[in-house]
Amino acid sequence: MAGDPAGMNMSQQSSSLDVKEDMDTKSESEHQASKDDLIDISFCESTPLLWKVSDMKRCRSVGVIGALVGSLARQPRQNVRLGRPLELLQEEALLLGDTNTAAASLQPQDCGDEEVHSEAVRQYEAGLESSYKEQCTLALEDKKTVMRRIMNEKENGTDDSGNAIRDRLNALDQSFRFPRSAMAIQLCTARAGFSHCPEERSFHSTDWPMPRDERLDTRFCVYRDLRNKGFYLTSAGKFGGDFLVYPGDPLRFHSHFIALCISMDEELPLSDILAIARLGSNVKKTVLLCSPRSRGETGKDESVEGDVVYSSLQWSSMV
Amino acid sequence: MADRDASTDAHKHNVFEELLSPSELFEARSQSHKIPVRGQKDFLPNGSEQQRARLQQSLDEHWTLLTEERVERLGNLVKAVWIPDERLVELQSPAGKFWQTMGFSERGKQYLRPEEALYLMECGNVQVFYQDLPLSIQEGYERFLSHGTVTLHQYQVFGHLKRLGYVVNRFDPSSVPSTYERRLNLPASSLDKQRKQLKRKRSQSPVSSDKQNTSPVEKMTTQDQSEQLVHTSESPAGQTAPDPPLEESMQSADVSDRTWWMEEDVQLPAAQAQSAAPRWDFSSISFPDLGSRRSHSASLASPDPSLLPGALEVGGCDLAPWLRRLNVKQEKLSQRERERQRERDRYHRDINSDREVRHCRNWAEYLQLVEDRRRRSQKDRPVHLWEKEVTPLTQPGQCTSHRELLDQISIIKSSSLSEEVSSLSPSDQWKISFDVYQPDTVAEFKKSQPGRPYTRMCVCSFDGPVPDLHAMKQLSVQSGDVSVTFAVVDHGDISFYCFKDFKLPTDVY
Amino acid sequence: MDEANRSHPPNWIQQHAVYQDLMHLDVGDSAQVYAAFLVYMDLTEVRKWKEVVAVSCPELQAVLLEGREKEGETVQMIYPLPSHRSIKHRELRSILDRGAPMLLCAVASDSSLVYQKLCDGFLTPEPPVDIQDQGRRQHRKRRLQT
Amino acid sequence: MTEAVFQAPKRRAKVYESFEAPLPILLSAEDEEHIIYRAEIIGHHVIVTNPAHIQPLYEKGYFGKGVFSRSRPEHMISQQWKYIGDRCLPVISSSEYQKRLSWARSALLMQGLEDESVCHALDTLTKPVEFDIEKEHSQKSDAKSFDGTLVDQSMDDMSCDTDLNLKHDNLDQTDTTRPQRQGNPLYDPLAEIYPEEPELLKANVKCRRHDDWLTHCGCRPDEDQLMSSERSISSAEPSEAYDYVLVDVSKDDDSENISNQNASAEQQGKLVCRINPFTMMEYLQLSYEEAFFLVYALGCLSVYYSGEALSVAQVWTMFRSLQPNFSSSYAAYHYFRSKGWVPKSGIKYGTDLMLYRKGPPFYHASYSVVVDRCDKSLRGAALRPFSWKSLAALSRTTGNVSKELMLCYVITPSDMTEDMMSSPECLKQFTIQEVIVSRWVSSRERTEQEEI
Repeated sequence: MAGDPAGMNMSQQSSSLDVKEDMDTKSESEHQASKDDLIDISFCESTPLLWKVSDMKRCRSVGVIGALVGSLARQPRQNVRLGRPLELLQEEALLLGDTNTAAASLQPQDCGDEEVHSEAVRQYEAGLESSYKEQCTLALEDKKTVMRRIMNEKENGTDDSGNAIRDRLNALDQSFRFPRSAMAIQLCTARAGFSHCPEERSFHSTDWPMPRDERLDTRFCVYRDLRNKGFYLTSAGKFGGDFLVYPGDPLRFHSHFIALCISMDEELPLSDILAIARLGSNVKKTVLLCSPRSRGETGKDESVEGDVVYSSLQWSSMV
Repeated sequence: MADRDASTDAHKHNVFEELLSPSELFEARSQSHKIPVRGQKDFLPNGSEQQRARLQQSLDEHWTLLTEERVERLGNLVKAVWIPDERLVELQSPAGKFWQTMGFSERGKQYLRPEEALYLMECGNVQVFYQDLPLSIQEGYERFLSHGTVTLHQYQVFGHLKRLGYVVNRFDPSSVPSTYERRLNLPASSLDKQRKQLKRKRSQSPVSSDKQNTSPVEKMTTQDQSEQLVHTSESPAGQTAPDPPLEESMQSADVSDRTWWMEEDVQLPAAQAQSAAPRWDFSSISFPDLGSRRSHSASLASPDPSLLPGALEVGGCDLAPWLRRLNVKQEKLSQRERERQRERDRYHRDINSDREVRHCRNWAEYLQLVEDRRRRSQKDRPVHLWEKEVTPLTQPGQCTSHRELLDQISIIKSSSLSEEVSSLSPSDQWKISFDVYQPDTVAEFKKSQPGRPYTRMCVCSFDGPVPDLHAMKQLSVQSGDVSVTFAVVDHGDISFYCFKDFKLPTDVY
Repeated sequence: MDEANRSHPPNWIQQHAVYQDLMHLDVGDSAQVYAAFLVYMDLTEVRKWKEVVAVSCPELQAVLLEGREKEGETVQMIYPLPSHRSIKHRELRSILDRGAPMLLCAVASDSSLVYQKLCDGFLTPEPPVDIQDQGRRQHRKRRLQT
Repeated sequence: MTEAVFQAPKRRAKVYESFEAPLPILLSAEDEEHIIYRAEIIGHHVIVTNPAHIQPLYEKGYFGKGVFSRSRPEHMISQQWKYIGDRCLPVISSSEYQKRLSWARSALLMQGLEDESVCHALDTLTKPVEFDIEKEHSQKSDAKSFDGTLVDQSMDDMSCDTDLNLKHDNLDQTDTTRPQRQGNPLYDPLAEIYPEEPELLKANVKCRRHDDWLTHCGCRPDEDQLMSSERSISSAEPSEAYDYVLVDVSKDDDSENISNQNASAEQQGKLVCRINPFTMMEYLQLSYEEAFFLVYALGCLSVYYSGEALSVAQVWTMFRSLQPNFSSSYAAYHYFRSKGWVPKSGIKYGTDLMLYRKGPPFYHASYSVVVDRCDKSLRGAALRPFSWKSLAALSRTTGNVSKELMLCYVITPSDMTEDMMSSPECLKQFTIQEVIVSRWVSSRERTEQEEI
């Protein structure tokens, strides 16, 4: 971490672009993540969140959709399109963990190292200063360009006001003031640059701060199986189910199924089934009962992927 | 298990990848603020190039929107500092327009609550520093949100409502007057005023905003309607029963009833006499009880010779060998038959346990009893309904109006959420988080005198429990005269539910 | 039997051959059997299904019905169940695994019936109505009110 | 404190019947005979078999459901009817006839008759029927039918059906004593919102779908039917023909294709008139709650179980054993009835009850009710423990059909013992808490304005 931070930023950015292209050329199965390629999952309480766009892209490339929960930078005061962070379902996080594509980045503690910290502050302030200078130059150039354009337009005409503008243009180098308050400042979305302390990462999903219970196991088993079948999934809470199941990327396709994850021996009140099947027919989706087969039944020691039983439930037209 | 590996170069790349260069910052000033419209979705992927291209376009748009960073003029940013010990953000430069609805002053300093600061960071209004370095929004989430301040779910609800323009404040239980206080405040006299107040409350409830398609006029009528229904149900029964003759006829009905019953009683012996057959005097023939387990006698006495033909002699009969020969082996029954048998046993009365039957001394009396019962059961008061431990609540013909009938059968009391709360044990599972004021009141909103909230929010996790009656009651009491809305957070998707006290009006027609 | 009522005519339900047949199946869950009779009558008399027969299902301790909606169509299994009951996915599977599509029929105590279609695997729903069909959808929505 | 606003019930656009009475009992002490209706428990079902009882129970208060019908008992053996002389008879296929014949045989065999007598009885039943002779009636009475309703009750049927058809006249006669209360503010609290009487159709328009008067089946009339209604009622009552059927012997199966009203002589030749060997009359089935209300609250129903009339307490005990949580579901039912509303099964919406003002023909259901039970501690939900997931589904389902979702908690005293529960008197110690669940849409108005 030496030298001009701004300049360093530039080079870092181009190299991260390279990484991205790399990603795109690799097929999913080939993709063997090194520790550095791992998606950073940041846990807020027990909720897995993604902050960096590059992580989000990697996620989507393996069919993990998540839900945006933050304000959109471009237009923060509306709920129609939201922005970062991307909240993952626990099942989505588990899938990333199990396929070795993600690691939990644990919240950094304040580091007690006074020296490291004051160095970071010095760098931040220096960066700010150099950014100001550069923006000054850019602003001056910008202004000149505008004035030259106007001048050219005027010279084409018969007017002699062009001369006045030329004079002002010449004087600009001396007179131009770029107020500090006009300087553009980035309010970083993801932790960037001058984080107060190095992060810790945890690679094993079993260590992640998510409570695991039978219910999550059932849901995860179904999630993984449906994902492996090529479906895209999002949360189906508002439809009374566990997952909404899409035949393609939810950006472009309607969901077909409301998946209800239940164990084989869970008692479902008939009235609940009637309510959700009726809702399904109202929104033209099939209710999908999904149950992992228990180990004993499959005849194999290990529960194998694909060992989920699906039954489609539709409100019948017989009324 | 966690590794410390922050030293690798690649990781450092990641740390800097989203920082903008000064030239990018400069360009960002002219960023568009339009949000692209999403197109109609398809039903099924068909592998066509057209679909692929449309998906790519949507994805490109998506990533462009998400990649954008917040870039603000330094002069437009309010500078603030995070004070972890106080869990507050202190302003370092003059507050902006947001100060009207957010923040508070104390000892000459201006503070924002963490959720307010985080929301304003997301809006690009405030830059918060900690230890002289600016906090990213991610760090804001990590540092500000906790069980000691607000949780992630609570913040998501807060942000959702703020983005829509609602004023959202933390709920302070002490700001709600207790029921007792409310009662003391009540002007002793005017019932009228109370009703008016009630009306206002109703029209302001969040539910009414749900019914957006009812015009104000319609709303008025439905409300008047509801009151009218309540009125009619409360007004005394006599009001709609116009003429006194009705009451008279009711009395006469009672009288005729009584005489009818007496007649029946009087008639009984006469009928008995009539039905005595000429050939045998049934009244003198006793009938033996062979089947009943109650009969202990092991032998039958010889029958009355007058009943026997000619010179026949019949002696006493020892029952014991007969009883022994009865098949007492367990019947083999299928599961179904057994169940039906059980059911039948439960409702099939042993004829000998019927007191009236046991009082019959002979066949004639028994037949008479059966006949009487048949006749009685065809009349208004069948024995099985009226001569048992539980009798019906009304008798057909007893009530002369629908209202009177409904009054008679109203045996189940109704309860309201505000009743009997002192006995409730408190629970800390359910808490109100926020007071919410409607967006259109922002112009007149005063932090010092926020007034009566539009509703109060209880934030729940979608995976958590649904409030039971206890929770509804507890929160409803805590919230006083303001409704409580449950904001249920399901992975970023927030649904709001209200559980409101209700009493179905009585409908007399 | 009480003499008083002997004059009353017997009802056809208990005279009905199918009712008697159902009673003779040794199924312990009588509420389910009685529900099955109502569903049988609905299928044969109201909906005019063909070849409807009752079969006992020992795993579920229940009576299932088997029949064709129309002549020549595939056989469907119908599982009648009183509406206040609960059900397990495993139980539904034990019927579905017989290979025929099935109907789960909830039976209320006033004989209201609700049929639900169940089948193995993924049954893709009907595509949503287009924008130009919106008028019709409005109409349907109105009809849904009861 | 923050009560839900009462939403006015939505009246149906068209009403095809007149309002008879709120409940199936006479609200007067006139010296009229009060009918005690009769229901039997047949295989866990509470069934009313007597047509003279079915009609008032359904039409006054909308109790029960036709076993073969979606709601009002209106099922007919066939969709297709034909006039033979002045009788309108149902047409059934030959296979249908054979099926009924076989049921008749089984029923006769079941009575323990000898084969010979069974054959004889069937012979009588299958004899071709010559119509138009008055003697037919006496011959018919000779026919040894196992089913009393066939023969002995035919007069009853007729009188009942005559009742139906004369309903209009009755109404006219009793107009002064039983005024049309709907729309009259004195009786109808909603009259002010709905000042107009709903459109009342002529009762004598016949429904093609149900072969019944429109006022009975509740269908809407076609234009041309309205035009031709005069013609269609000029003939005799069709329902008298329950005992006879026209068997279509021209085809092996379905008679569905013969739809020509003016059947040619040739076609008619292929229809043979027979006694219906196995009549399955439409019965009325009462839910346990409905039946117990008629028994306990109104005292107008006797429930028989294998021939015995049950006492109030016995009916209570029996229903409690047949339906788990009957005490709670009945308490809710009774409560709503005692407020003058008409509760019907909510099974189609995944709930317990739908509440109608006055009855399904007049208003759309206002509330979809889930009944639950808790004790005085108010903890938990014993019958339908909701998750947000299941509540979300139910709330949306209910909202989609413009009804409100109501939770009805039946609160039992903490010291309620099983012994106390064994008598319906325990109902007097229950309290009911109604809660309206609604979804609040935070953004609808605002996003509509600012839609991006």
